[in-house]
Amino acid sequence: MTDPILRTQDLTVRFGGHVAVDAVSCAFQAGELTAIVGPNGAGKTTYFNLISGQIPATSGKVFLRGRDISGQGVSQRTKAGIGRAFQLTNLFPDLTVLENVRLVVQSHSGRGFNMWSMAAKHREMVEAAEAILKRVRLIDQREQVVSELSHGNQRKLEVALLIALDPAVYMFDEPTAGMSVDEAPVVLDLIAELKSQADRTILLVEHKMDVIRTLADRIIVLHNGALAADGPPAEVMASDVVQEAYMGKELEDV
Amino acid sequence: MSEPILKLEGVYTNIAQYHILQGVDLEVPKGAVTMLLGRNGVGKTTTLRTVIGHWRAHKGRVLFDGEDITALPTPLIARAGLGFVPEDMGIFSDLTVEENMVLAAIHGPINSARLDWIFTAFPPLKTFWKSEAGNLSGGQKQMLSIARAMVEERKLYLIDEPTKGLAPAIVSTMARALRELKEQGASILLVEQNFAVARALGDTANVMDDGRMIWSGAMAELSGDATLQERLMGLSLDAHH
Amino acid sequence: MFRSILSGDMPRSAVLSILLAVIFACLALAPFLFPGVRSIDTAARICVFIALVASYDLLLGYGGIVSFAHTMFFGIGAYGVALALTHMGRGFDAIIVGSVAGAVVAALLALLIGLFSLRVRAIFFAMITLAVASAVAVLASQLSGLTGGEDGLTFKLPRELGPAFKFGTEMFGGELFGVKLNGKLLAYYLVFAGALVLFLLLLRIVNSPFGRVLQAIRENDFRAEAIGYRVVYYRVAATCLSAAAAALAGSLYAIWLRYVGPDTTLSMELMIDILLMVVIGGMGTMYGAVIGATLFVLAQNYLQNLMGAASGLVEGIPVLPQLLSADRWLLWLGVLFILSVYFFPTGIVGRLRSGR
Amino acid sequence: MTTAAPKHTPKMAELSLGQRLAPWMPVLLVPVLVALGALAIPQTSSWLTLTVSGLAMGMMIFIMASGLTLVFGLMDVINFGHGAFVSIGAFVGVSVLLMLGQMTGAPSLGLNLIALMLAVVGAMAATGAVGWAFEKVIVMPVYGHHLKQILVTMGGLIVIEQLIIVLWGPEEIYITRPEALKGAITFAGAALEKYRLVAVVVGLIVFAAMRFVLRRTKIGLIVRAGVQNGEMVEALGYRLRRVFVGVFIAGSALAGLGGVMWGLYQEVITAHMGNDAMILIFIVVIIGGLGSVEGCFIGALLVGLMQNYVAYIEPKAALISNIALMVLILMWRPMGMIPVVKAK
Amino acid sequence: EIKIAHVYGKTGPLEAYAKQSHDGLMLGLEYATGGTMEINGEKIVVIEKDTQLKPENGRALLEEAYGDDEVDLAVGPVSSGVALAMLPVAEEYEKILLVEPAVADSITGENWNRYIFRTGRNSSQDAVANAIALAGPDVHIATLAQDYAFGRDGIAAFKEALETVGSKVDYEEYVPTDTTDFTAAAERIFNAMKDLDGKKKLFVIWAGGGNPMTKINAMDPGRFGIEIATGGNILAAMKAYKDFPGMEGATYYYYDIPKNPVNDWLVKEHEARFGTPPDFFTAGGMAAGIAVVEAIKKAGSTDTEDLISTMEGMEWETPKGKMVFRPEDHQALQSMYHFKIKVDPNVEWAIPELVRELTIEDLPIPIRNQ
Ligand SMILES: Nc1ncnc2c1ncn2[C@@H]1O[C@H](COP(=O)(O)OP(=O)(O)OP(=O)(O)O)[C@@H](O)[C@H]1O
Ligand SMILES: Nc1ncnc2c1ncn2[C@@H]1O[C@H](COP(=O)(O)OP(=O)(O)OP(=O)(O)O)[C@@H](O)[C@H]1O
Ligand SMILES: [Mg+2]
Ligand SMILES: [Mg+2]
Repeated sequence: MTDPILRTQDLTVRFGGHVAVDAVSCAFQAGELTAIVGPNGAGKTTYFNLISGQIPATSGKVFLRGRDISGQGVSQRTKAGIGRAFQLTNLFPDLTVLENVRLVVQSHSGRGFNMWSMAAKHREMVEAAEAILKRVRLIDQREQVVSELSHGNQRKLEVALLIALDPAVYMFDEPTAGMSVDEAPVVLDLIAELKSQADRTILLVEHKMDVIRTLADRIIVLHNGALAADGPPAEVMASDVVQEAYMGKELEDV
Repeated sequence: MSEPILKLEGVYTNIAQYHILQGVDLEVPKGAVTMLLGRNGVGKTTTLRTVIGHWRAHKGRVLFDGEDITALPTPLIARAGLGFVPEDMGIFSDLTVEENMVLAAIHGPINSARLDWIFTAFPPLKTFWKSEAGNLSGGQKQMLSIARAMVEERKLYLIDEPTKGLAPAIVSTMARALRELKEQGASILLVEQNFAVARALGDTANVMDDGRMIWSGAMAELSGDATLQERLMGLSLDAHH
Repeated sequence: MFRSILSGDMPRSAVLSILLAVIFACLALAPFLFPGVRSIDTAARICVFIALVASYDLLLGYGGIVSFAHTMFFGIGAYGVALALTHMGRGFDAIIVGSVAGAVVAALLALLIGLFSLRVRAIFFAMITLAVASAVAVLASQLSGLTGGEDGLTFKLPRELGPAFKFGTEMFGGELFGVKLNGKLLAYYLVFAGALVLFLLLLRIVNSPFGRVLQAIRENDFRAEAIGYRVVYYRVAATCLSAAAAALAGSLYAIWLRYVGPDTTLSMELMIDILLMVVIGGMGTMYGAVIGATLFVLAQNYLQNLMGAASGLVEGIPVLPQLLSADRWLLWLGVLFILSVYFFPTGIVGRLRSGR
Repeated sequence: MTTAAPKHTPKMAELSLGQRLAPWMPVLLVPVLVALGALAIPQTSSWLTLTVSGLAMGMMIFIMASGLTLVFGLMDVINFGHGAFVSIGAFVGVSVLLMLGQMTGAPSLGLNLIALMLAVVGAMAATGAVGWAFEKVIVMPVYGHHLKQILVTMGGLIVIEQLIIVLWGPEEIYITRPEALKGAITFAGAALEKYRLVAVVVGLIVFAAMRFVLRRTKIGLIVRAGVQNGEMVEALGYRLRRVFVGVFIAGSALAGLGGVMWGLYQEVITAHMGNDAMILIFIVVIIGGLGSVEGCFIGALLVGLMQNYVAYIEPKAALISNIALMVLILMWRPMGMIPVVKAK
Repeated sequence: EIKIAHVYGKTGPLEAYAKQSHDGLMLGLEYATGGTMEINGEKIVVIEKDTQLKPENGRALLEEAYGDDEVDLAVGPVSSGVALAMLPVAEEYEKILLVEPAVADSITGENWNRYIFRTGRNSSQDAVANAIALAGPDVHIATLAQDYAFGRDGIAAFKEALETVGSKVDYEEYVPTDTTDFTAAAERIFNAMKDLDGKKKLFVIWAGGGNPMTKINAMDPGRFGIEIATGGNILAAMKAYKDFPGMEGATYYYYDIPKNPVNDWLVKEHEARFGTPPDFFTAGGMAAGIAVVEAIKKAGSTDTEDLISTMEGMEWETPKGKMVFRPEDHQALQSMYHFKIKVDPNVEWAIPELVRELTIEDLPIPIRNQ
């Protein structure tokens, strides 16, 4: 096996007395799609927060391409290649859809401190942003102000921002929650495409088992903050932890 | 069949300059679970918000339990016996879980038997009873939002996508809880993207598109007919499941 | 050409364009259109305040940062020029040294305050700036040896900018369209040109990629960080820029008044005036600064006269003359505050642009 | 009922001593400061005088700030007009007292207190009523917009101040305290103005009453929740508008009470007296932590003590003592000492 | 037509003073012209300008008055800060500015120019008069003042004046201008004074609200044998003096003290028109009004140079008796009044009873503009 692109080592965070992420050590290989599952409150989002730097870890380390990035802030980690979409939609509400994506493209191009040129003159950024909006099927709403979008469309924009960022490691936190049955596949196809065509590393939190079955190379299970299982999908899905703590009884038996 | 608990007659709702709802008709029978389905952005949430009074219908009528509530202020609509679980969960994140629940119990102290029932369905609420609600995980917030609506008996529950972000185990307990609510005699209007849940819970179904109701009928009819699903919602639900 | 002078940020409303053009023309030709000491004084103040308010809009309207220290930076610029002219003598070198030093000091102070407090919540920054600003105002009145204390400093400008300096006597006979060609006129145009350049510069900055980032940060700083913008740096940079611009506006004010004092440049009252100008004009639009400053300065200067006339009309009716008496102009200014926020929730510019 | 979910057992660790003590730290600050004062001030009688009168001054500040804790702390309305309510309270209260010259002039504590009570009732009724109008006309459209609140309430402040001048004239009004409240009580070489004792009693009553109301009723919760998501509060069935109006009126009435107390302390009242005290009042509310009556109370005591000690030790430093106190506390706890509401 | 501008802080914190000053000015003009409001057949027009107490406005308005309105001379303002900003404008436009009632010494001191005259008293006059009233053998004096230029200058002048009568200040206390709680200051003063022998006086110079005297008095300074002393004030403020029966000091004006026809007229007219006796600043305003009329009458024109030469050394009658513009610095020399407080329950305010009139000859006022 090659060196992992991302690795966490004994990553732990405590909120007061509550150990939300408990000494999680895990490595992620380049080009791999890892699904992270676990009951609500297992610490999945918090684990993401620790990796991308939103929350400082109580102890433990994060390595990106072998370099310790534990001391870095969110924007530095983002620049280094860790990209993140949020579980609860988190956009620039009073800007247009296009401007939302364009800002990400601009960040990617490193022109943030340019104070002299006119932003509107950089056609290439606008075009790049529009291309991405086409891919997530939001191009028709490009001039709409984000706060006026329906919930499902805001979720799509959330995904679009991450794609525009084009990081080495993509972290999706329930990207399809609230998306309708005909829209969810669009996003899932995009993720599949990222994985196969661009060879990106992807971390995906999902509660929909069918999605995981079709997309994931590997599943890790978090339970009460700790790493409870790690392995190929079929094997992990069949394990007791997952069946008991996570799946519960099938719906049809209700 | 008895008088429906909720009835929308040709409701038109505008948001700013946009015409969102364009003549929605909807009947929610008493003591049943009624599904409201449709793709993203067709106006499901807007319909619920119009019922509770967050948006105002500028044409048409909303009848609740035989009374015209179209022009009533939201608090009075709610007090008439509606429980509301909004799409964005509407958690008061600065307040603790307990405070959220206390506020939801408008008629006085929380009934402890009912609270125990809620705790068995959503155990994390008990664990984090004194924690700030803003710090809950996404799924826990969703649980709190549903629990808030259930803390006291209501005649009708308006629930907007309750299962998003919930782990499968919790989805089943929640579905069971909703069913128990129904058995207690309450009516439920449920917006749901998870078709498995819709099929398991729904008695009748209504499908929206582009601000209009395009199909209404028994859930069984819809779930049994793949071509109908294809036509109404652009995709066969079964294929996806 | 025109477009790029305005940095591609067009007024986007016919009425607004006309208003702006009228204001520009009136200010550019003020000495010829409105001869008279008072009206030129008003015009010069409008110019200074346009620049000052625009610099505040960069911070507040674009950066979403509430600062109560803007008058402090304004004052630093003013005192810079005043001190330089008092100590270096009445030369242009003193003016330049004073304003550059003022701008640099202001930017450095902003850097210090920013690095210290912009990492934390917005209200923290607001309170810290309030605290620092009031401390500086107290300091200015305490260090009376240097600053003249409460009484402020009165100083002399280079002769070329005073009424005693006459020019163009051979060519125009010392007069143009009935306006005396003297140093006072030059001083006005110095202020006008300075304010215009400052305004255009600020307009450029807010329309640059940097300006867009500021807007994003204002909307959602958390997410801005997560798409790779180092929020603190941008905020600090905006604070410094706006401080320097405010200081330069302060220099212009000092040049015009030939006087500085704590009430004139450092007071909380002035801070509130600035806030009001930004909001009435329309936050985050830059052109709002032009409209807001113009209206406000006019109201401040002429409301009293207007009311004097009004109270004459209602003489004999009980209470009304008392309410309309010119001494109660502040009452009506207060009412105007309230009404303008009511009727122009997005500012005048916002209102004109949305066409409603 | 049978809706059992899977087991839920998040991992809990022991809390350290520091973590458990943290909530009590602010309460400890007051005795700590008093002790520091004793170390820094060698003359015991001076220290005693300064401490007791500092605490009493803190109470007076608390009375004025208590209304703002409700309006700014809980309702999140940055109300610059608060100072105007203090002024109205002072003018109405003083007018009542001047009318009751017989009662205040008599050297009877009972009569004096009754007069004071009447003045307070009058002032609170007046400021409550003005507060009601203020909320309806000025504040209502700007909930949630801090900047607009600052401007609009600033406008309201100016209007009220000017109206006071129209009604009462531009001159300062001088008033002397009721006969029995003049002078000082001396003990152990220390002197304490009698009037400050009244302030202590009133302050404690206000404190207890506010705590009681906010703990025993849902009003505090409704307001805090309503600020965050008013729609949802209404969807739960609460008439949010009424609660907001009610709380605003209460806040204004408390400001009126503060005005009477402050006016009688100063013995001279002007239309802008309330506004002159505003920075101090804001500091107290912010260091206390938004929305917290307890924090506001402790903050006010700290400010009162700090002012006195610093003014005694080095008068020049008194200028910045409050500001320094604020900066220190915000550096220690950026949200204030006992934050109830999260500030943005 | 003779145009006079009254540039003063008509609105703003000192509104009450401003009104008195203006009423006085108008009464003065009326009195001196015998009710005609004309001098040598020319009508007097008074243009009012409101500085809102802002120095920059003071400047602009004075420029407007001289430049656009072409007034012959200007009177005002209320506040010293505004006055100081206005002084250079008079020089620029070469027209007279008659300062009334701003008190700062530097107006007729270091910042003076030859176009500036002042009818109001200056800080030194206050200080010297108070020093004479307070000093005595075996008297120890402490001072309390605001910690900024006005307070410190006042105390400095007071100390200087005390030296001329052979006394000195034992302890000085300065507090921030916006102080409301005087416990700490009082404790410091008490500690400094309590072990001294003889009579002990605490002299207070205070401008604006805050009212330290009653607050310190409430702390019972009598325990240490300390008495409080201060100068005069407007009638409203004199209410607070009721707590200090027997207190001595020196004042600038109280309507019942000066006995002369001008004052009699003023008191009578003021009572008749406004229902109240004239106040502190009314007298000053009137003195200025009379000075203007007298000067123009004597000069026979409104030419600035003629006026200056007429006014230098001019003597005229005011509600306070004779005043003289000293030629060196154009400060009007005038009487001050040593008073002692009497409390009469039937009078709203405490009454300063005359102990001794301190005439021009009694008051050595230093010249500071050289
Ligand atoms: N900032 C915080 N302060 C206190 N507790 C927190 C904080 N953030 C998360 N937690 C707690 O940590 C636990 C893990 O939360 P997390 O959001 O990581 O769960 P999750 O696995 O993403 O769950 P879900 O599937 O519901 O989104 C939860 O119990 C939550 O209450
Ligand atoms: N505040 C608003 N301002 C303007 N338009 C809005 C606003 N809210 C919603 N809309 C528009 O109204 C339409 C219907 O939105 P609604 O939220 O009701 O859809 P929905 O059926 O609930 O979709 P989803 O499944 O994505 O939640 C959408 O086109 C949306 O863009
Ligand atoms: Mg999560
Ligand atoms: Mg929806």
